[in-house]
Amino acid sequence: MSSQATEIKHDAAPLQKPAFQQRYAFICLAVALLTVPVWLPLLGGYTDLASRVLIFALAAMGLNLLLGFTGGLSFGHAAYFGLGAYGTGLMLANYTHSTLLAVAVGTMIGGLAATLLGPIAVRRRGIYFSMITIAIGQMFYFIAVRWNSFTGGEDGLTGFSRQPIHMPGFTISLHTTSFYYLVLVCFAVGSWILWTILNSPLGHVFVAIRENQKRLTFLGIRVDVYIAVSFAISGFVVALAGSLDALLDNFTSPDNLKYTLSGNLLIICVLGGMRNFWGPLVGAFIFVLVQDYISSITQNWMTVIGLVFVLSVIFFPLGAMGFFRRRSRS
Amino acid sequence: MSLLTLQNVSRRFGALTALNNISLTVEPGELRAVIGPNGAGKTTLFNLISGFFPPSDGSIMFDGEPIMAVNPAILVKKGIIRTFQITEIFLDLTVYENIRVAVEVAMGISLRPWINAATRAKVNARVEELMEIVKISHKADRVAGEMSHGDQRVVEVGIALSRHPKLLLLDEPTAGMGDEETNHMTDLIRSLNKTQNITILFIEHDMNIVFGVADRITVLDNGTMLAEGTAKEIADNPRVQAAYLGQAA
Amino acid sequence: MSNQNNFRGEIGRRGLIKAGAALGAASLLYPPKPSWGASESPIKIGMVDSTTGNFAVLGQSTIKGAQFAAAEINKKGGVLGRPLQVLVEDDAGSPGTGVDKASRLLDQSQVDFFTGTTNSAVSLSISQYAAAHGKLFVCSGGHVDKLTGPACNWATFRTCSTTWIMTSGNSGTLVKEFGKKWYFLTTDYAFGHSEQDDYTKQVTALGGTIVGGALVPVGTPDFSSYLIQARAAKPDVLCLLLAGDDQINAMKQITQFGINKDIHIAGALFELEQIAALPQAAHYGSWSFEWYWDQPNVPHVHDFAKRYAATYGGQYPSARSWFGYASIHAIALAAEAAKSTDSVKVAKAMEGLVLPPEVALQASAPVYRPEDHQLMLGMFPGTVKPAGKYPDVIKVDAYIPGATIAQTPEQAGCKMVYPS
Amino acid sequence: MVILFNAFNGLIQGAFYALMAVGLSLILGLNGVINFAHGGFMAMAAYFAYTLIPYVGFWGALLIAPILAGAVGYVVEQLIVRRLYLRDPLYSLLATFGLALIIQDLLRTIWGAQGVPLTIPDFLNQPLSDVYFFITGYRLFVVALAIISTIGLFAILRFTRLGIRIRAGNSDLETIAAVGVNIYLLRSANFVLGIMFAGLAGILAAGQIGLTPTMGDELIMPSFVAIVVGGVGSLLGSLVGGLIIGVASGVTAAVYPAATEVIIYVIMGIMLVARPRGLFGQEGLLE
Repeated sequence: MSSQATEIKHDAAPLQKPAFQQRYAFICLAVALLTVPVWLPLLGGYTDLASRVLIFALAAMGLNLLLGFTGGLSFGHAAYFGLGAYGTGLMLANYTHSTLLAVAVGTMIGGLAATLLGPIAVRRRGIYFSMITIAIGQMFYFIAVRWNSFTGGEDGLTGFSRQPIHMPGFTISLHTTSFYYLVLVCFAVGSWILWTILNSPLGHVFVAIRENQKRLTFLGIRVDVYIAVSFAISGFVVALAGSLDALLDNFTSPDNLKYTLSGNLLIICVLGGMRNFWGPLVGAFIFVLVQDYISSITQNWMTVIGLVFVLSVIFFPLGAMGFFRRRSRS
Repeated sequence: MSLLTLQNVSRRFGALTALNNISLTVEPGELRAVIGPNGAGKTTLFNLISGFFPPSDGSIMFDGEPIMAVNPAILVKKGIIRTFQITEIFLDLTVYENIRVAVEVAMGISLRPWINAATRAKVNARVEELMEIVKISHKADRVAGEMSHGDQRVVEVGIALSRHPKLLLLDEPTAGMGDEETNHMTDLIRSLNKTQNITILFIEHDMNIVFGVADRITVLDNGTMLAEGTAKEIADNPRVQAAYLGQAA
Repeated sequence: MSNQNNFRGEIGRRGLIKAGAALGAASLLYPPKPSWGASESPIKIGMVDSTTGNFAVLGQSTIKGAQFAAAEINKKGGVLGRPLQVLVEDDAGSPGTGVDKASRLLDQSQVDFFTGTTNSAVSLSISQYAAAHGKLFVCSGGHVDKLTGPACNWATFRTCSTTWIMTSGNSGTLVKEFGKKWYFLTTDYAFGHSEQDDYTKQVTALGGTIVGGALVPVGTPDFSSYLIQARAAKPDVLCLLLAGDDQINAMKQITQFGINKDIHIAGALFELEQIAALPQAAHYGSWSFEWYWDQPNVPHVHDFAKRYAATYGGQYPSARSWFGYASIHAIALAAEAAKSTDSVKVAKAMEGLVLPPEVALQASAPVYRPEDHQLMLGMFPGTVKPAGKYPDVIKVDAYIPGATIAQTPEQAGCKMVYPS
Repeated sequence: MVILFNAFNGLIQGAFYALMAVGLSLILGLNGVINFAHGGFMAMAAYFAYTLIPYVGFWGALLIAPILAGAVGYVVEQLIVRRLYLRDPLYSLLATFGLALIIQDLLRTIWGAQGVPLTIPDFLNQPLSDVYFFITGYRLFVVALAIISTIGLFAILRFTRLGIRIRAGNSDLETIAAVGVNIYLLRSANFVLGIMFAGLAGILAAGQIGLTPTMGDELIMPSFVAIVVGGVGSLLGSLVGGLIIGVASGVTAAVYPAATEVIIYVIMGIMLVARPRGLFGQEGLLE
């Protein structure tokens, strides 16, 4: 450990690895993601699945800013995912043909909701914080279920589809492959923003909040303001993911607001490793693939997913990335 | 003008009186020890001064202003910084990161979601400076939670210094340390007081340190003030000897 | 039946109580076996239906019916000389999951056609997906009117009835025999809304009035507050338009409150599966059944029921089983007729397709109407036998051929457009 | 009239939530676990009862099935939950979340997705009067049982050694560990007790609604809300909280049906902001 540690650059907080190794891994990741439509079908996968992995990874990375880096256990982030999805869907169904505008509006709606509601939740800590976030999430769920005329109720929201993006000089069709690249761009932008924040003074405070709120209070900081900021940022990122999810299926439903989705996002973070910047990407990769594969080969897919929850929580609390990191250290 | 003045301060918890009618003053530049047996009210005194909770009676003045109902965050900005009996640092972060976040908070840039090269350089310089002052630079990249108790204490002092304290409250800075660590901490306390010119109020059980370092000593017993004076005065005080030193010996 | 397709949906209750103890990891990871010989690539039908969630029982019956049909077809040499393979995916009763699974079936397994769906909302979303991706979709079990009405498309056919056909199967009788004041308890999604609209139109046309109603969210466990309001409205007919487990919960509570003693309980859809889950005291009410295994004078029906029960451990075919069964046969017949697996060609061949008696299994010969792709299946209005024991629980009063009660395609509001 | 009926009906319903909440509350209080699998255990006990009734009758099953569920609960606690006490609540939350999926799936695999009828004694299954038709003997029985178990449990907590320890553990686990109480044993016992209450509630629920593997899903959230409104760690709180949300959703169902479900979360949200410890809870617990 020590030989490695001496090489650590001070400004590379979230990933405690030598910079050259980091860069190498990052380039590999980028190349792998860029070439998905080429190699994925060869392995029996399909492009929409890759889009889904990235969407859930983005959502989980957004949530992980709050969960893994600020230490706030929100069990209600499905609300912002769903609001992003509904915002985008409703825009495309009723008001605009611009996919990008719809995504922007969806992201704003979800993000602003998190910005407004975060301050309520951050008044409490611990399990109470989780409970308030669940309550808020369930409120949106039941509003979506009951407000039939606007949201489509239990049936979900249909009647919209992603529209080609017209740029001066060219048009992006947003069929399966080009949509994947749209998702990839959003994912890249989202993770770049998160990375920048985590390496900024603000991000340093987030991590410090996770570690010791009392210390920060006695450094003269109002901790709840910072948690609310983390909550809001995380809400925007999750809403962006939700917005893309609506476009992926050209559909959204109250399921996207339900606490079960919040649970799935949390387990994605835990699976991949909450303390690691790329952990949620790994977690989403594992979770989405397992869910996709298992539910097709056995009727008892719920047991398998349930076991994934239980076993990973008991045996791999640090997640896949945490596991590898620990091993490489020892 | 005195830096800190307590007048007739009491603090009660329900039926229990933790502090009763305490008056004391601390002059700028002073290095003051607070001693007393367990349950004497030392930590309660620190909690009152640092704004953890308000006094039940009496007044507390800092720098000429009353600070009885002021919350800790504001007091920190006024220059009252404390450490805790149980070390309060960021265990999963490196020493460097521990102090960096404190520096960024102190510089008032902690709400910035990005940082430019110039600011980063300024932050770095200040962190390096603080690590030099507390003599922990050689362990900058160690994860705090994996270090010895003494080193963690030192980190905590480094964090506290980031805010340019006028009054530094140290709650049992050497508790649980070995000899070498204790010496290091003692030297640090002395040098902070003498070279950095920081007024220090510290709670301590180790009489060698108390008598070797402190300019003046305040003795608490059972919530009341038993005595106050220089090391020699306290050592010679028969009431202190009876109530406290006698016991200890 | 050949066993290659029965790896899913085979949950016979009795069988599994026995098998319960032996259930280990093996059953969790039962891999799909390759079907047929290696020489011919199979024609793949992607089936999206519920094996978990609120509609699991109905979905499983549909899947069994479909797999039963596939086995029959394969035994006789398949379709176009190729084996037929039914690939099942669980939609868990959720439209979002349904679309996910449809895209999985298409992208990964390259299915040729789609079938399935029990929840109307899933039907609508799969229909939209199938049309967008140029694949035929034979909806087996989602009843919502607009699927073959305003939301119809060239790719979508439907085997089960529309809510209009179902409701008009018994609305006249109900108004005549039990009264003109109606109260609805309606499940709050596409299917329920559609049923309620249809009944409202029909009952009002017959001079009845709607004295009230409540929309009930899916998954409501407790109906007491709804029942208090229903009874306060003093209707002649309390019309239950619920689905899945909700219907069972409501009927149990209606029995406990004794409401069925002074108000007549009726509704359109009531399933064999639901009756089996109800205690004897809750065996009541008038309903519009869509198919029944006991049709004494109709050829092939008893034979089918017997073979089915033998295959599935004594479980009798329900209307849902028949939906799955007929849907697969219809696809096979249309593909044979079209001599192709191209969805557009098969869809053309399916327009006007008449189900032969051994598939129709009812007294008339239902046809997939070309104008809106709706199968003109008949209705079996009847009542639940108060003392009936499974599977003999329904008293069928009449058989009404679908063509006589269905809305005209113009009324249904479908404008069929094929891709150019 | 309808509103009055609904309010009254809400009280009955609320007592039912309270009965479910009791077990949930015990586990939340001492084990510090938000037990998402509670609904699963409810359904599990109800299936046990369904299987047992032909042999031991309704009353026998009402007694035995919760004990069997408790036994399963013990195994679960030993294998899974106890490993997580020292960790962040996130982990026990996710573990029970996964457990809920597993239980539901196993129930469906063993007993089938198709609902089964759980028969209750005929004499209970009657309305007491024609006007107040919604008050059946069975529902009164449930209300009575909710009150008796709340009081009974209250008595256990107040007067027995186990109870006193559980209460002490609720307020300060470290202290009672320091005086030599085996807190692991205590927590196991408490968890099993909580699951047994879940079982009892599950059987009673199945007498009234259909018994399906997903039965507990929709029931669990309201009782969860009841606990928060009433105050974590307070049995009286759970009872009152149950009654409040029961009446609130009952009255809302009559006045503005679309908000029937939302209302309880609104109440919970307001309560958490205005008075986070709930009506009868202790300040700062679990925070």
